[in-house]
Amino acid sequence: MQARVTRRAALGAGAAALIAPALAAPALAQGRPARIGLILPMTGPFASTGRQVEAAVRLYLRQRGESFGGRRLEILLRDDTGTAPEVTRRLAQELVVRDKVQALAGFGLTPLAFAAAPVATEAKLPMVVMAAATSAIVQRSPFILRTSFTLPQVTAPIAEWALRERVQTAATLVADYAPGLDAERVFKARFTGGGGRVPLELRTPLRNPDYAPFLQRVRDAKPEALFIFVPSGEGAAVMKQFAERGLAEAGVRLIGTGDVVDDDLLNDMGRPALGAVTSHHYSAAHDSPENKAYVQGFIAANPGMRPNFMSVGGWDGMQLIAEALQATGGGEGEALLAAMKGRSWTSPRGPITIDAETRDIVQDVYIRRVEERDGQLWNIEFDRLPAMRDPGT
Amino acid sequence: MLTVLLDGLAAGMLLFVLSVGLSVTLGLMNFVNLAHGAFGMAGGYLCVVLLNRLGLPFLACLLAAALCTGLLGLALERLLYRRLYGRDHLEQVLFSIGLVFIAGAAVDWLMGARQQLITLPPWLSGRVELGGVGLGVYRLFLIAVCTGLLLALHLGLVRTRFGSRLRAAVDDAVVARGLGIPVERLFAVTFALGSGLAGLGGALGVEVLGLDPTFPLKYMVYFLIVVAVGGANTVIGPFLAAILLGLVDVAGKYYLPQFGAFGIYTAMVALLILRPQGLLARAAAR
Amino acid sequence: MSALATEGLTRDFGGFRAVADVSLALAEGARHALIGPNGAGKTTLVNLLSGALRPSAGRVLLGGAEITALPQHARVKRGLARTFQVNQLFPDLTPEGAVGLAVLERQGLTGRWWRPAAAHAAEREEARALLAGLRFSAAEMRAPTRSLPYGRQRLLEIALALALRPRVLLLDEPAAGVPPGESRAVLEAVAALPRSVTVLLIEHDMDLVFRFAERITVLAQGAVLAEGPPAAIARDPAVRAVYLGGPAHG
Amino acid sequence: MRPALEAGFWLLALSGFWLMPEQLPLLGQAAIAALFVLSLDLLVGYAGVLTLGHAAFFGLGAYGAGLLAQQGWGEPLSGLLAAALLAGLLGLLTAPLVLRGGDLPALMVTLGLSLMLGEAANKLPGLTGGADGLLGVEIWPVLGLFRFDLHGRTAFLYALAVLFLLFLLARRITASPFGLALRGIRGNARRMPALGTPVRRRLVAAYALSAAYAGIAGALLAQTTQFVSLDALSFQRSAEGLLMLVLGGLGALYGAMLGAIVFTLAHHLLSEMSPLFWQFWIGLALVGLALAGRGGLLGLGAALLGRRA
Repeated sequence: MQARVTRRAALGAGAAALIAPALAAPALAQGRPARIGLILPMTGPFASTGRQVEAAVRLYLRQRGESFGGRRLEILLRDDTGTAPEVTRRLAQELVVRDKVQALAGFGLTPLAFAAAPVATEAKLPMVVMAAATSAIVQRSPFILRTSFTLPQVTAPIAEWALRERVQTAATLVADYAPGLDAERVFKARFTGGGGRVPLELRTPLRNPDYAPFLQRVRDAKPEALFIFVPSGEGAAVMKQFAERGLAEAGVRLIGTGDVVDDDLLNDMGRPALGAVTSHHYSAAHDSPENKAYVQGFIAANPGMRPNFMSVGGWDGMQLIAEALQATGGGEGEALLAAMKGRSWTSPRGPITIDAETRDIVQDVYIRRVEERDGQLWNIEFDRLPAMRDPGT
Repeated sequence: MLTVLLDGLAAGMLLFVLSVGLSVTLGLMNFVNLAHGAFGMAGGYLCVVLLNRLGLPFLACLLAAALCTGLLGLALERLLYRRLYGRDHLEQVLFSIGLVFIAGAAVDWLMGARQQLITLPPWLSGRVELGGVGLGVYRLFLIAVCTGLLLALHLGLVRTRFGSRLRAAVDDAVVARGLGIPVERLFAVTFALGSGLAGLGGALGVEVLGLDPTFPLKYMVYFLIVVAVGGANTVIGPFLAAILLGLVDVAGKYYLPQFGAFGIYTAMVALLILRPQGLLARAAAR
Repeated sequence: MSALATEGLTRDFGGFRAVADVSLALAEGARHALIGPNGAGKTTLVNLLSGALRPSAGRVLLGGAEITALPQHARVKRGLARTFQVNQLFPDLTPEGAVGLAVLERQGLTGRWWRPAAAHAAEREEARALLAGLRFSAAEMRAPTRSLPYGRQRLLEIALALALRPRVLLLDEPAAGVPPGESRAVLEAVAALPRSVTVLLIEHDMDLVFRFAERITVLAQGAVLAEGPPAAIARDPAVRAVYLGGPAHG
Repeated sequence: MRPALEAGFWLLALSGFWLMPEQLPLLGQAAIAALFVLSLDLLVGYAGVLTLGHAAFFGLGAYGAGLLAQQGWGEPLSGLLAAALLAGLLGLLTAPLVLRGGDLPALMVTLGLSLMLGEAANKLPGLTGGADGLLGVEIWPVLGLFRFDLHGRTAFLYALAVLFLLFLLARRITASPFGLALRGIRGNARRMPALGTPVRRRLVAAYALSAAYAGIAGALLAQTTQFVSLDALSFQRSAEGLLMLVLGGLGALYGAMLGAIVFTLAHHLLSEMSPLFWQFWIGLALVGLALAGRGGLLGLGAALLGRRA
């Protein structure tokens, strides 16, 4: 409901914004434009994350108008190259000091979000994490809110699903950085807690991974299932090796978080991906009018791309900022933050809430299977765990 | 065990094809071409476009990738590289890193930043069981192709007139010029050959190494290791180095995954400390 | 006691014996020349004496003390200096700077990192005086070495060694490649060396050798073929056969 | 360089404080980059030792200072000192390995050592925080007076002051007999032993000095950003430093600093104007400069000045 109200308001505001310039705007508009500093990896190894989030952010402004609470939203996009925390921190500082932004947003990787956190605290500005997924991020500053997901949140369901499927042994393969370790720990705790056994735990380097030897070890260990978490964009490489190693024939089922079957790359992965079961908060195949509109708009605006779970973090981040601006009539700082806490709406991924206490996202998590529909591969949801919180560390 | 060995071999072979051109440019022209990986990337993207968009058969794509990158190399050599022969190594580094940046951005602009994937033809995918050991068909294919290339290169260098001229020019370009060998043309042809091989390696590697605009930087360290450890004068040196690197890398990941890439770096440093001179002869001059 | 002596000095490169069982003795203040055809092992011998190479067998003695195991720089500190057959200069430094560096090194000052080199006035003055003695003009002293004519560079090569105030000086073909017009200055510089310096001259130019040397050692295929005063060497039939008789004379 | 130009350089750098008050974080990081490139110049430009792994010292300094602060000693100046000692010590220990062969082995051994250090930091999450970076770095006010602020004022002045002092020291050292000997070694490594110079000892000293400088640069970064990550040890940092050095001009202290400042600012400007394709323009500039080939920006500037005069 709320979403619809907001949309109508947004349309109105958008119309106002269209007329405003003709009426010599500055005096009439409620205030200066509200600037959002969007810091994302636009180049380097994690560029695909940045591209997805940015595309969603732009789409949001195109579809919902640019003015909220009487203020025009202005996006200042900055490239943090995905690897250098001091660059992220400097960009955040600059956006605050020079560009006087009303909120910081984006943040592709955990260390980069960590580096920027003190800036948000000191500047007393909301910092909307749209991509990074380590549990601990929101604790680094009382000004951080998250619209992406956390690894424990999406990992726990697949562990329990595997137990329900009577899988008794599962190996884990995770990328060797904080989100990966989060995933590994949570999976193991849940899975062994439910009576399963984890005979093999593998960690792949974050950069330059070659998955073949790792998967060979899995094949030799012959677990019933292999749990996989790798960063967005790496899924295809794992999938290929999974197929080449013949793990499926050896009786190993591929399970994981949805990162490995990234919607943007899923079609190119081809047949090997078929049947992979993952748990995640978003699938481009999610069956709802909101999502249909979202996917359609996204593909129309970005030919050759399909929105993935990173993009939806960007979309909802904008929704959060827009709604809070609307609610506060163009408020700033702590007022804006207060308006963001506890907000709920229906996202393309389904109903979500930003918890007022933890500032972390509460959302439905789905169990999905890769299936072919109309000649394309999709993650088809077949089970849902409503209102999952981050189970904590 | 055998599978690990074979994987290492395949990885090493691929690395060899990708980096042999670099060691030749270093040995022959005393040119530090850090942009070598960019030719590999060009080959990879050509292969992806031809295969996915035009639907050409895989082998034709490989061939086209090698040819086109070779021509690209030739053009760049004539237009740009030629001007920097004999300059300070660090200036060459500046130049070739610049090229890498340009290539990366250009590819990003044309093709986007995401990973490029190809689907292999059925006869190259899957695995075969040989004596109870499962081997990836594509890895066997890699090994076969690269062995063929190695033999061709070696024989070409030893048996043909081009080869003997090339070896003479590597030994001493001044003397070779005096003997009436067209060193300039030799440079150009060799450069094109090296680039073409890198292009082929890039195309072959899409399936194994992945492909995105950061490819040249991502694998630069590996290429450099091959050249440094293998030496810059022969084809055999880099070949052995590449195979060694592939084996150590794969075996390290299989048996000691907790140590990450530590093994490879330690091996390289140890080798270089033990045999700094024996591993390279001509490349050391600044 | 000899100023410089070797005992059974030998050096192999792989299977090739470049210097074979060479025993030499230079008296204090000697003017000794070492001659031999190309490839006779002259430069290898100089490298063995100066410490740039290690011998496969044999000993090197400086003023009676064994220095076989000493590295090159330590031998210099004990008074053994050399020049190079092919110029080994500092293209970017001026002659004044380069010779100044050598003087500073002799004083053991190049480990000092606080007081500017330019503020070491005495050393700089000494360098200038040395260069002036070799007829360098003030402008030449301050020009980058790379811009000097070859003959001047050859002189600088000697100046660098002299700045070390050696007791024993190894001159490796000091006049090599110098055009006739410029060679006189080099010859003068060699002739003007004080008697306190023991000199071993390696040379192709027989005029220079016979004018300068008081004793000559002839090296052939790495081994000593003959040794004696110039007149005796000039008469020696074996020497004439391998060397002096050849058309390469001069 | 003439005194007027020198004074102009530093006054211009300082005036950034008033001219670009909103860009101080950037200027501060440019100063840190300048210090890092200065340290590279001492090694590559003066002593003629090539390296592709200088980030090892930068990163060690950064982690050293960061860990010190994390463990409860956030005093910045002593942090710099600790970082310098730590990095200098590593330099002393690794110099013999690096100085064994020629250029290419030196490049690869330094590269290998820095990669090993990076991998070690990655595999010791208990100590370094692994791939997440070192959290909880809290730095006390400089001299007990100046708090590190959001505008980056303290950070900029602090970094610039350290750069200036270390530049003065570097200038002193390069002009000393020791510096002259280093230039001699770079100019002709064969001659130096024949002058009686213990070449190895001098190079080891230069290596350790350069390492200590890099360590201080790393510590500055850790202190001003209050965060350390694996990126401090990365190959990219080493390579970028070398790039800046060649860009500015080898073997000249001002060249090194100029290269670092120009590269950092250009990178920033371009990536702000074109967040997606800034690399293209940087690449084009590098290629153009290499083709012009006049010994970097400093050489190019001198040539231009010379033509006008």
